[in-house]
Amino acid sequence: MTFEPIQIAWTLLGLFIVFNVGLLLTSTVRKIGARVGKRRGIRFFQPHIDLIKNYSFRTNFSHGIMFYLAPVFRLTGGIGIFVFMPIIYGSAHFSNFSFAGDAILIMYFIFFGTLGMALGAGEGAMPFSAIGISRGLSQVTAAEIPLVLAFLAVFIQNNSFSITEIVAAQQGGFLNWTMFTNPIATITAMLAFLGAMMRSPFDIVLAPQEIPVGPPTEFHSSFLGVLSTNRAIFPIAKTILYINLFFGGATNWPVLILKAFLLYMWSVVVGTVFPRFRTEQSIRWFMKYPLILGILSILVLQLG
Amino acid sequence: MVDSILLNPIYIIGIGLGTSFILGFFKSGRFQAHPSAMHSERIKTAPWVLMIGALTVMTFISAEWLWSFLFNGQLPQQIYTAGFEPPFSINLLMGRNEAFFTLMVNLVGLLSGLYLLDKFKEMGTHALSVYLVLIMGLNGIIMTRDIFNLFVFLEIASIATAGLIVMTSDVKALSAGFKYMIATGLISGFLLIGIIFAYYFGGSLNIDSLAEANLTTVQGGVFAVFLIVVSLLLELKPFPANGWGIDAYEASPVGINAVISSASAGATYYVLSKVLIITDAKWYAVTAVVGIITFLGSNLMGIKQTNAKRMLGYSSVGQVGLLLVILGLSEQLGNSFKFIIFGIMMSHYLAKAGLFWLVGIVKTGILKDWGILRKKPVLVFFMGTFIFALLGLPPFPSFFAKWTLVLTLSAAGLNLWVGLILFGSLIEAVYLFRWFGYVLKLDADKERSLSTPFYRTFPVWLFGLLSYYIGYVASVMVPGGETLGMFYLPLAFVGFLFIIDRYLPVWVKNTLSMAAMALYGWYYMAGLSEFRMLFAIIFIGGGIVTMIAGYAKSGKRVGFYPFVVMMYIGLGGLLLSENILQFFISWELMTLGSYVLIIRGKKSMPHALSYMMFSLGGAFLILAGFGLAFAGSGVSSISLDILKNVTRYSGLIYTFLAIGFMTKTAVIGLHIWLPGAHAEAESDVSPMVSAILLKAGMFGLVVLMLAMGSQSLGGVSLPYLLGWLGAITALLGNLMAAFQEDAKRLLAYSSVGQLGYVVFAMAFMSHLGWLTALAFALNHFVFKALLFLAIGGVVMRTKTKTMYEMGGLIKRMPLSFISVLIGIIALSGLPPLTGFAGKWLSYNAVIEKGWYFQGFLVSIAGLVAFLYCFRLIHVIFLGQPKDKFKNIKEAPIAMLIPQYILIGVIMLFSLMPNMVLKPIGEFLVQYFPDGALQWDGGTAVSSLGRWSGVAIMNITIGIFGTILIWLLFMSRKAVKVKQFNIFYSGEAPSRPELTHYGYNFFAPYKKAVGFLVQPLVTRFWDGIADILHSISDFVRRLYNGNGQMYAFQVILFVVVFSIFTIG
Amino acid sequence: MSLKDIEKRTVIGPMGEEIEIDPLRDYYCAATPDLKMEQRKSSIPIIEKFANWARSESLWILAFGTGCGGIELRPLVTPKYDVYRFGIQIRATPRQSNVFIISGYLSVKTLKRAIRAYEQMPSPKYLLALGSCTINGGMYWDSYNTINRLDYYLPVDVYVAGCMPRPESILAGFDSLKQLIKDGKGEGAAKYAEKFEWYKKNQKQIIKDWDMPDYNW
Amino acid sequence: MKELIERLGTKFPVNETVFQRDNLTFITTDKIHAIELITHLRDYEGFSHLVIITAVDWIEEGLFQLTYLLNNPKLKVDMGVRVMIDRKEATMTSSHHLWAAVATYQRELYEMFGIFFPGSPRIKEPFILEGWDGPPPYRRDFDTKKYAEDTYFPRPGRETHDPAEHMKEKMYPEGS
Repeated sequence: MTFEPIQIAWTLLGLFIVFNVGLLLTSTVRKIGARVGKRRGIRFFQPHIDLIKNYSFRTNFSHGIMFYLAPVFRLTGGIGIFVFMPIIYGSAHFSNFSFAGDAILIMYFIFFGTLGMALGAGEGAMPFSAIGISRGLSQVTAAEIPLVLAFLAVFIQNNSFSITEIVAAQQGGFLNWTMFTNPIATITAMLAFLGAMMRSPFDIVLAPQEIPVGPPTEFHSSFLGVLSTNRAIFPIAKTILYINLFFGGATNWPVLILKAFLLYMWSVVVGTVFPRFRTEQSIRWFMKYPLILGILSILVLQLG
Repeated sequence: MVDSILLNPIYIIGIGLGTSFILGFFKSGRFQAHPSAMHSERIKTAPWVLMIGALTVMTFISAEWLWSFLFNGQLPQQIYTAGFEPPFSINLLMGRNEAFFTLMVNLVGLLSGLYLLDKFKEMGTHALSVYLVLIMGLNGIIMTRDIFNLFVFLEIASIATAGLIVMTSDVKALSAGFKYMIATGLISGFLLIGIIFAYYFGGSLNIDSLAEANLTTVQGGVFAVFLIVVSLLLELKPFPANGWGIDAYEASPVGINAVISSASAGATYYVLSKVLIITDAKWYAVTAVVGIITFLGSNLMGIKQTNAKRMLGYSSVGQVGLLLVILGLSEQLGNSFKFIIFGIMMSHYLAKAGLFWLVGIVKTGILKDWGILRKKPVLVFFMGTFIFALLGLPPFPSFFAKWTLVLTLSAAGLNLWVGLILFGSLIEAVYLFRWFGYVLKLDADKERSLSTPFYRTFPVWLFGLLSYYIGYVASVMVPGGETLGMFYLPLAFVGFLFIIDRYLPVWVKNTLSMAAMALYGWYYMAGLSEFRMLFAIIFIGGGIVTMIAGYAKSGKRVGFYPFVVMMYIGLGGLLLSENILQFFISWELMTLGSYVLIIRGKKSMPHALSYMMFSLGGAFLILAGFGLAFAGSGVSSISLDILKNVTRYSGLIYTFLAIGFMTKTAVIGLHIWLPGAHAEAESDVSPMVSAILLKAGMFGLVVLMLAMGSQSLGGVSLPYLLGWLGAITALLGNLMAAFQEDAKRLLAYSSVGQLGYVVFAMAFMSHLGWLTALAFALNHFVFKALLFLAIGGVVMRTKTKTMYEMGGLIKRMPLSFISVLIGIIALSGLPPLTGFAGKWLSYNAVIEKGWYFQGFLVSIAGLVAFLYCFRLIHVIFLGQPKDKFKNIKEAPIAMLIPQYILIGVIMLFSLMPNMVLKPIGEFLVQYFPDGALQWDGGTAVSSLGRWSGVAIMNITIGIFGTILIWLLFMSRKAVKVKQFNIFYSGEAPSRPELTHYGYNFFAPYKKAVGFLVQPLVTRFWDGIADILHSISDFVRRLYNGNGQMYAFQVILFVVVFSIFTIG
Repeated sequence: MSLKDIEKRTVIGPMGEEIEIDPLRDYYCAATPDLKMEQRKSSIPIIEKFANWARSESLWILAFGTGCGGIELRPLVTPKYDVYRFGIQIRATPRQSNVFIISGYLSVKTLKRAIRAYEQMPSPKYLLALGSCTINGGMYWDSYNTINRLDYYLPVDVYVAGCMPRPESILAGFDSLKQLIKDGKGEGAAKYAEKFEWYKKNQKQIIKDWDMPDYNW
Repeated sequence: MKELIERLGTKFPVNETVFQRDNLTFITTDKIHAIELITHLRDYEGFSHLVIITAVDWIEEGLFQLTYLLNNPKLKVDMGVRVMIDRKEATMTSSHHLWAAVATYQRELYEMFGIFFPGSPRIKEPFILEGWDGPPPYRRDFDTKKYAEDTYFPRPGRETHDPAEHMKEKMYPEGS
């Protein structure tokens, strides 16, 4: 595939859609959570308002150069995994820049933002941020352990890293989805998914009130605005990766949004039911069942 | 006629005896009445001058004879005294060997005589005459062909030795001399009885006639042979019946024990070799067995010694044991026997005499007080020379001898002997290098001064320089020696650096060394191809870049540059070598140079020792592997190509070589030397040893794997094992790195992990695997050099390596921060920087090969790498700046320049990965034609996926730039705040130290997975060291200093010996 | 934190040199609020109006309960009152909040923390004072250690009277705050910057161990 | 309980005993023997838990009354040991070696009443009142209303009513 300038416009359009969907999903999810607690919850457009408000603060201050770069790294990481991934299967317009790399690129790009965020929080010089980072990095790396296994299983199964090819292999009926062709890998990946969504039981990283809000404690106004922008894009982008690898991809926007919503809900449902893990507990947890399942998923492929 | 001018060798005996007789007239008591000190001084000196004159003449005669044997084609000459035929006359033979050995004896006698000037003044003229008699006796021992005369000369020598020991007039010496007398008396008794029996059964006292008489075939003759051999063996102080000998070493004055060690041992050894011709093959085997027991046992004993003289005594005995082994195996060694004996003998002779003389100069036997020697760097240099020579490191004769020994023994199929000899050498290295480490590192007693009169240093100088010359001679004589020309010029430059080392400032030497390396690279390396060229870029190019950091140092930095250059010559030599000899010499040169570099660090004494031990162990394994390959290839060639043609032992060779090379890449289990060695080294040495030196091991693996392909041992595929080993190394190395508090230790452990990746990827034995390995290696070289330089600069300024003591340094050292940032992004393999290339390739290779679980472990290792990367940058550069680093300066510019060159390299690789990976892929095709990577412009396409470094870089920069501009616009009026302007729950922090989160950064992680990094490996090696020490300690109880006990041991030895020989 | 921590001290640097540390100068930003910055408005009125609307509809409360009112705020997030539906949320850090509720009496010791927390919020920021205690001291009017009038120390936008006010009153208070903001009158932070010296004088008069810089960024 | 008091009486001067409840007794002892008595109670009589140390300002008598309230967890009884000390020279022997918590109580007493305990750890560090420079506020001669009026900018126009009077007026106007 060759690069054409018009591609940028389509990618930006896709980004805009995903951004809004992300914000709306956030509010929807919170609203559902509120309804569980018999509240009305926030308004649907509340995240939008919050974002505008964050950008319209009058005073800012900065702790140094990394304090600027952190949100930039973070959002670059979020947008990066979006732009390197084909969004809509079969659509020439929404394949973004997926010609540049494959699933491995996405796997590693996820950390781009994490690292940048950690650096910025470090520059903030607040010890609680550093504690949050220590927890976050420990937990995310632990959650990635089963994830790597699940991804490997998918790659082995399809003998390809190319997301487009993996999605293509899942076309023609939902029984072709990896979810059904390789259920163990899918379960593993979905367990690992929980660890990356920063929701209970894996939300000790932010641990509101204990270490104020963890890494982003010092971020405010437009810095926070950039971070919140990422907060809208990043989970959706990551969810799209899962959809592509495990749930048959999507051939149009409604299907994509529906699948993204359902996936997102998975972490919400778990989060509302289970209490919070301590960091070492969550590391141990990831090294138990998800790891065993992950190994199993590859063994099944190797033997079968 | 040329020989007409030769002086009759009988003059050696004559002059010795005559002069000592004359010396008897100088009664020291007669001159003591003179009141004038000056006068008495001169008169006291006169006999000494006389003795020196006599020794000079004796030396001259031997030298003259040797000269004519070597260059004039002189024939051996029999000498009969008093006109009688043997056995009634003194029957001497002057042959090439005799000339050689007498020259050795006389030369060391002469030099020791010089050396002992003031000792002799103290001991009086009697000592002079006894000393002369000793030398004379040794000459006689060597030259005599008559077994009874031999007895007489042996008696003369022992009594003279005992006399000299007793004359030292100190109680300890008295008892040592007495024990020596008892033991030698016993031994003489055995010898005498043996001679009587021999005469009875053989009908002659002449050795040659006895040999013809085939004594071993006669019933009683065997007993005669037994007694003669056992007594001569006992003279050589075999383990464990040698307590009396060791005590003699310890008690006698240093010049004397130099003679005992070098000359007496040599002479007695020569006699044994002479007498053994009257026996048959069985006795040779027996000699070899006694030799190896002595070699191992004595070296084991050496480990526990704290006194230099005693330790050297054990070492001497051990060396003689080694000579006995060689003598015993002379049949199997065939033609190379003489060369081997020559090499080992010369090294032992020069080194041991030199070391004993040094003991006298330092004037203390206590090893831990030897730091004082550093006051005279030249003497330290010679001490190093002697120790290296003793251990058989290039360029000393014993290196070539041991090399030949191992190859020949292997070719003869005597692999067990090779193993035992190498093991013994390793044990010997333990205590010698420990001693050398004390000299280099331990604090000296400032009160004491080091007096070095000329007559004491001259012998040391002479023998030191001789070691090099004889080394050169040996290198010419060794098979394949003609190919060693490539080392001459570079090593000459090293010599030049040694000479100018004390006079020039550091920047001149740095420039010189860099220029020399550039020339070396340009002149020698330009023609290299493929792998070798790639490694040449890392070794020489990388070497020059890291050396720029040397400009940051001030002063003279004595003893640094010669070794740096030596290390790089070794590294370059590896690439240039075409045969295993060149390869092995290069390997040892590199080890030597890097050892000295590592030990320069402040606290690196124990680490340098463990580095040396592992390196030597590895080198010996490589040597053994080469030996087996030499034997197993079937063709008698030392070309590196023999590895390709191995037909026998291929699994074993592969294993030995792989383990040997992996001691350098520090695979898990063999890694314990690395963290200390790399962390404690100086700030510009760390990048050299970590980023560059480790690649030598990788190059070794490249050579091995290309030549031998995949081998299996016991049905297990070795590359498969390597793959697992590499993966586990990667994971554990990285995990250990995550839990370090010391920045440089963190980086060192990270090297362990990163080299684990390399080993893992190489084990694939596929195109993609090797491409991965090379990508990893290149990348590791760049970022590790960058990180070590950056952290080195920080450590230089902060004077601490403990990370949590730093913090917030980004404000003071922004340039170093950028270096570290780029370094860790490259390390952790995040796109868009170059590290991702390796990751992407490794996934491809993993899926292609089907090593999923190993690949999984390596991925996890990559995740763990994030942890320590972040910790490194966070705890040092982010967080709260501390009070005491408020005014700290940026790292020196000389440290920053190489960092930014390396950053440039990283950026270039990241932008254009195809520039590097494509050519590598092209030449890999000839080795691994299948599964090559396709290149579509800047995009790599494998059968599994695609990766376009250029596009990723551009897109990422585009997004990054846009967001940055947006954020800068939105917060354009931001107020710059300071470190305590943080939300601290309504409070304010009280001190930066209490507000910096850095200690035990990954506490929860450690809680969860810390059990994986229990120091099991360290405990294992410590356990081995403990076992060696306790054996040594146990054996030491044999040496209780009791004369009767020693005599009993001698008798017991004879009894046991008889049971095993004549049964 | 105490006065001892802001005393000047001397430490020995890595090269053995002596380093003077003045914590107030070295560790804190010395800048005071800039009135121009605090009043910065978009030059296009409609945008400023839109921004004010967004500010009013997204009120993030700093989770800092002072006095007995802290516990009285809790019912607000229960199903019965559910402030979330009005765009009101609770944050744990002042950096991300724009509403500070002084919920009840303030002892001098707490006042110091309240000042710090208020100043650490980015502007525009709003202060809601709850209960009689913040108005005139309430039942603690003659206590030796609680303030009487909050507006002497921090600019109050909305007072909600009562002891304690019911959640309904607080909701009403939020409503008036929203209206104020929408009308462009929620300029407490600007007032604070304008009369900065007066506020500081009052604060320092009762906080005897003033151990922080004049303005806490 | 009575036996205990009698037993104590044989060893220490016990001046006055108040049997408040079945499980609460107050005894008064003098300043010199107080710590000794408390140590004895802790070590031999099972009063292993210190509940509180508190003070009362008897300004009329010119005395401070210190009360050490001890608890015997086995018998489930409390005993208060009262010590009267001179108000002018308000110093008491420190007992921080007996319980770790004592030092904190003593810091509070020093801050609020100005009773000094020589040797008690961190005794002069502020406990709740940061930067307090007035007289100890719990002393009864400290006029808290005046202090507050002088210091805290009272809002003019504030009306104050005596609660009892006010209620009477409002609720039962006819009764007045």
